[in-house]
Amino acid sequence: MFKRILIANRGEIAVRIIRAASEMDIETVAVFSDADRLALHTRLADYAYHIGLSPSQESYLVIDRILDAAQKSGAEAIHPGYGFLAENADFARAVADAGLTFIGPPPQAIEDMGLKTRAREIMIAAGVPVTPGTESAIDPGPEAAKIAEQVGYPVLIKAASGGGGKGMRVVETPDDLIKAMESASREAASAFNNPQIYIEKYLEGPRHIEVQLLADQYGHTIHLNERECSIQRRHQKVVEEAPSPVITPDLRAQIGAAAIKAARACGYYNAGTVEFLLDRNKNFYFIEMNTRLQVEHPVTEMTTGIDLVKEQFKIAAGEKLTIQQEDVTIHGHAIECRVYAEDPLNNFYPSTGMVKYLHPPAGPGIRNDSGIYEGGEISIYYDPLISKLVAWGRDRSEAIVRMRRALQEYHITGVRSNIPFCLLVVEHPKFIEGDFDTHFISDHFRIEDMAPGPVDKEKIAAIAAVLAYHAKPAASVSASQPQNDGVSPWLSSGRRLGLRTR
Amino acid sequence: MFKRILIANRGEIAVRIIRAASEMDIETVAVFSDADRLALHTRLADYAYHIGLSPSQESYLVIDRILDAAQKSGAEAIHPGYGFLAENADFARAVADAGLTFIGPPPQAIEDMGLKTRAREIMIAAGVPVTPGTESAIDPGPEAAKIAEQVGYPVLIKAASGGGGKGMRVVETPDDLIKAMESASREAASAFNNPQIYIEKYLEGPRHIEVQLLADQYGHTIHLNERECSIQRRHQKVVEEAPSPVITPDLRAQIGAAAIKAARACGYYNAGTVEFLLDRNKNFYFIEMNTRLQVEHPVTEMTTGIDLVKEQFKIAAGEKLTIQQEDVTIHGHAIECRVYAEDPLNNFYPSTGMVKYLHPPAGPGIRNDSGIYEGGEISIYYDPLISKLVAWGRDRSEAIVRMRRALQEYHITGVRSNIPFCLLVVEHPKFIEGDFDTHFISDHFRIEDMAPGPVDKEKIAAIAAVLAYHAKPAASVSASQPQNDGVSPWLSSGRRLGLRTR
Amino acid sequence: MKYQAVIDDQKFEVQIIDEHTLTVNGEESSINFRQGQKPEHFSLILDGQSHQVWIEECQPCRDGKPSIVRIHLHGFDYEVQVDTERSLKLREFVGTSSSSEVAGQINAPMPGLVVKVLVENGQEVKKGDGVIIVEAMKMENEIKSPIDGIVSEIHVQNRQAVEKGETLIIIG
Amino acid sequence: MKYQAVIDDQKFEVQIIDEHTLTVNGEESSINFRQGQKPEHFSLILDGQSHQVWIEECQPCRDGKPSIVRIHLHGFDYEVQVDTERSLKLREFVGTSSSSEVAGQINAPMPGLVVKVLVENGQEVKKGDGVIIVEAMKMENEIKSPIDGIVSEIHVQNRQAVEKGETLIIIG
Repeated sequence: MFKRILIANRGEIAVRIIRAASEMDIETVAVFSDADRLALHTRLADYAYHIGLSPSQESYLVIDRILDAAQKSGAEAIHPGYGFLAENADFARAVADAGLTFIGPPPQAIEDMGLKTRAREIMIAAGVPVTPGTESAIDPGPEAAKIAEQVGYPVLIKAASGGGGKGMRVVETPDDLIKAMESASREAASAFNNPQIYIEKYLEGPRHIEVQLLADQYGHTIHLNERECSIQRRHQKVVEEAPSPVITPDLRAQIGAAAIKAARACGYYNAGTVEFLLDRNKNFYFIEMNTRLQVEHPVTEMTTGIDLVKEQFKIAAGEKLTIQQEDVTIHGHAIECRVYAEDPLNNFYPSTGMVKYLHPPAGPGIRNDSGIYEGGEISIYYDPLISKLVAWGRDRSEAIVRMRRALQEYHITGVRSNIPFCLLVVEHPKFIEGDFDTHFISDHFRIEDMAPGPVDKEKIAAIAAVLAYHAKPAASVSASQPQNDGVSPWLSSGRRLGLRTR
Repeated sequence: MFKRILIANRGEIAVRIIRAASEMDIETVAVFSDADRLALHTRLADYAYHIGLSPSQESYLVIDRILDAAQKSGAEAIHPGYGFLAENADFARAVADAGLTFIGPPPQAIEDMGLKTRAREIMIAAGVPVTPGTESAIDPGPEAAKIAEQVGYPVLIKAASGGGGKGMRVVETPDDLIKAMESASREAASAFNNPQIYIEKYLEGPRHIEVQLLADQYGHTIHLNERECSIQRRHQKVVEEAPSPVITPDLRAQIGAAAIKAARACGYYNAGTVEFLLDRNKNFYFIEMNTRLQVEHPVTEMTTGIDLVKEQFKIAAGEKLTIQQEDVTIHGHAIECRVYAEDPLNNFYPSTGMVKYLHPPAGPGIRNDSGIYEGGEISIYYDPLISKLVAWGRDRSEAIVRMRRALQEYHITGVRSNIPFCLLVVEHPKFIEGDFDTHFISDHFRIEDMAPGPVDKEKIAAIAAVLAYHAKPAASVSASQPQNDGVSPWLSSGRRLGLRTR
Repeated sequence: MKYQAVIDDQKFEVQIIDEHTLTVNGEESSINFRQGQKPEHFSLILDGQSHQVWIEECQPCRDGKPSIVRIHLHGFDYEVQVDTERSLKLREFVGTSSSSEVAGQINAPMPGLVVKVLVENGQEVKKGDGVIIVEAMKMENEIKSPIDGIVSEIHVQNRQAVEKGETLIIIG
Repeated sequence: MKYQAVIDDQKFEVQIIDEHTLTVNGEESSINFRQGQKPEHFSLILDGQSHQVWIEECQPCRDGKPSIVRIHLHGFDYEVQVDTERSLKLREFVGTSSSSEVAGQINAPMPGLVVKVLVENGQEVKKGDGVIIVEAMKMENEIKSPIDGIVSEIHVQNRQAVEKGETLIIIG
């Protein structure tokens, strides 16, 4: 096993990896940008190396600086986390060329699965079902319009190197096609350094089901059941769970077998995820393979008991998988909410600033993987993920009430968060019934229809305001800067804010 | 089910109960003393009633004030937590007389099991094995000396109304008997309002094994496996785990059946625990029954998936147990450390003061049930428990490394804690092997032999001290009060502190 | 001491009787209000109900002007305008201070990069039309016109970095 | 700037070269030292190794006197005496300030209640003999004599409440 590894990442996932390594007596090397000098991952690692300025293009995305830190620190292997360089085949190759081990899949698999068009070809050849659409990249223009017409509207524009909803657009009518393709292409260029996009049939009311895989370097591949990730906003997952409320044991075996077939088709090893869409008739279609650890991996960990990051280390170190397919069971139910620093009342725009008060939830069944701390800054430079909040229960309904309780317990001031929005989701009758698809949020939570918070708390708010004023009549209640939200400067009278579903 | 319940307790267990209630849509009423106006339980409950001065004799132990708060708040039932009035049969009766439900066992069972001598009689009659000793209370004096001689030294003096190691003394030789009995009797009087004590044979090298029970009001009693609680200091549990490393499935079935027999013998319902000593030949002896929820209940929850507090509510509300004995399995392994505000370098004396910095551990497999917060006071008035830190793993060795990792992550300043001591325990080879008994701490951790912390960190400490001095040469490094530890005032030169086992 | 608190169209007349008692619109309540662990954190026990409250002052109180306080309570935010008897009287006399808000002023909702200005000076726009695309954390956000009007000022150009709250475009 | 840091019998000569460099007993190290989220919390990266450090000043520095700083590091505590060149010279001149510690003075290790004074004035005690029982949080704690000697002063009596650090008994 490795003695020392470098983590080419930051925030909660870097902390997650440090924890697994520490439990295996592996020393960790953090890398940090200017903005992250005091970040949790910098402080919790055994070693820490500065790799540049705050923008990730000048630090976390600079391969040479990361390899340089690895050499200096004597790390033997590099874990890329998710995001940044995690799905960059050039990085994986550069790590190997430097004589180090990449804790992830083989570079060729990253490359093949990274180009969505190439991935589709491989899956078709292997007999894994895919959605109809183009097989290669296409420019905005008359030809694209023709193909979209053939496939049938609505269509989905996706970045060839995409992931996480970036560079993705749903197009309902031919009129919007070119503008959407241009915008998607720009976003793709900015996010992935590759403006190429392609067109896929947009399924109506599908569920997003993905299968977690583990494969060692000796051809042993197992699946760790599915995750249900249909609760998405702008193609970004918000709430994930395991198992899916609609997958039967039979279907689980089928979709698990398809995922294993997909992994074998690209010579995969290490941890990976095959994403499928499930239509209303329970047909499933391959959409892509994520060749890395995923944000939502804890729901699988909490229902199987398997620590995925530890398995990644073991596989990368050349160990054989000791878990057999029949060892993988389902223990209870787990739900994850991605808690973001974003303002649900201001179009979910990222909310940056200093975390002034932080009370994370805890207690039975709760796991909160966080990368922030009181007094720390949530900056413009990186994804505004505050934490992955996970609730486990003996069954789905217990997991839901625990998540609700944890969200109610969770207090953050200084930045706005999507916690009130997550609460609305897990309290929604359709969510509780398990009756939803990927349109759940857009169907039930049209932002422009959201009403202010409950009226019955107004009296309490009024009393608190008067008492605070009374206690410090001529001075400032707190030294804090007023939060100017730009679009709506502070009104000159009181108002009720908050969220309520239609 | 109840709509609203009152919690006649404080600190982490009150928070634990609030969480379970909140998940069941039950409103909670907190009671608080002067010292607890801003305590977590006061803030997290839906209602909060002041019940008196800081000393528990003038607040948490005053039955009338608690009943008064229950009536005012409209609570239908009272959960006593552990400690305070939890095992006070008069309180349980007074609750019923006030027309409320006591969330716990029937008063008669509390009374019978509370008097250890009566408990022994009942168990002998029911055929549950007990340790040799006196059957009734005895005064310090010649008669006691005679009985101790008959039973054979060493003997154990225990409070008739005892629990938690209070009023308990091991006596090795006849010379120490009377003084020990007097001291135990005084402690018992202070702690339990009952100076009565009795004598039991002191088993050599026993393990403390206890069985968690659930029983409904209709005679359905099940056990939820055992807990191993042999790691004790001064008869106080420090580290607990489930399952025990030495209990085989056969022995588990036997001891579980004995525990169920014990519960039936006293007409028990609700959650309870039967404590046994296990000798080196794997014979087990009843020592007492705890007629309440226990501090170490989370290790059972984490390995069975059953929320014990929720089951307590259901049983108290008259529901039938829906869990059958065969539904109770063992999923992985869990270990709990009781993190106390006490100074291991100063004879484990309680360390009171304001919590200035608090970084609790989190991440995979970790549950930290805490009742404290940054800026809060740990006061002289109550038990100095900071939190129950629990680690779950797929197997015992994973649970151990997770606990180690969590303890290393856990930082508290302002008060001293036993975290370094807990670390020494879970890193001890004998603990890791599972080879220990109730003498583990006294055998391996004689305080007077403890050496200072590691020398290799001295250079780092020296550099940090110089840099802090350099940054603020003429001013105070921090505005904090120096911690005067009384016995050893600050020396006029530097010194190395810390713990190391022999 | 008498106060008036306003949230939207709800008015509360709050009179503080003593440390433990106040009336709201004439109705008496028992209170126990204490600052918590942080300057903006408070615990309020109101007629037995326990509430955690976080309070930020949005608009500091000055003589004769109301104070606006942002209250975070059970996951929701409320902005409460607090007046004393004196500030109410002064306002009646001088009139409410005019809002600094300009209806058609579009400010950056977050720090980011201007990807594309979608309108030109003098162009007519309708409420809801996209006027500018700002990228933050790799996501493009199209900002829409809050009103019908004509573009009167454009303060930024493509690829320009902007601070949160910076004025981008004014619709006249 | 030159400093001397002492822990037990270990002496470290620390010279701060610049913001990023210092020498310890002549050996160069790279440093990156930053205050964290709380006044006493620091992050120190020393030759690539990351350490979290909590620092409390036990004995504030005054001209000519050393400062004693308590360092909490990886779960252990160290008390470090820091001298500047100047304070070292001054101390050589005036001699070390005498300790305020009295070997046989027994102070209350925690707030509590005196359950029983086990000795009388003038009584001879040996090191390790129990001299007083103090109860705190319902647990009795027997306090032992730190030295061989004779009980010279008893400041408390049975059932008396005592504060932490309060002098209970003096063994002469």
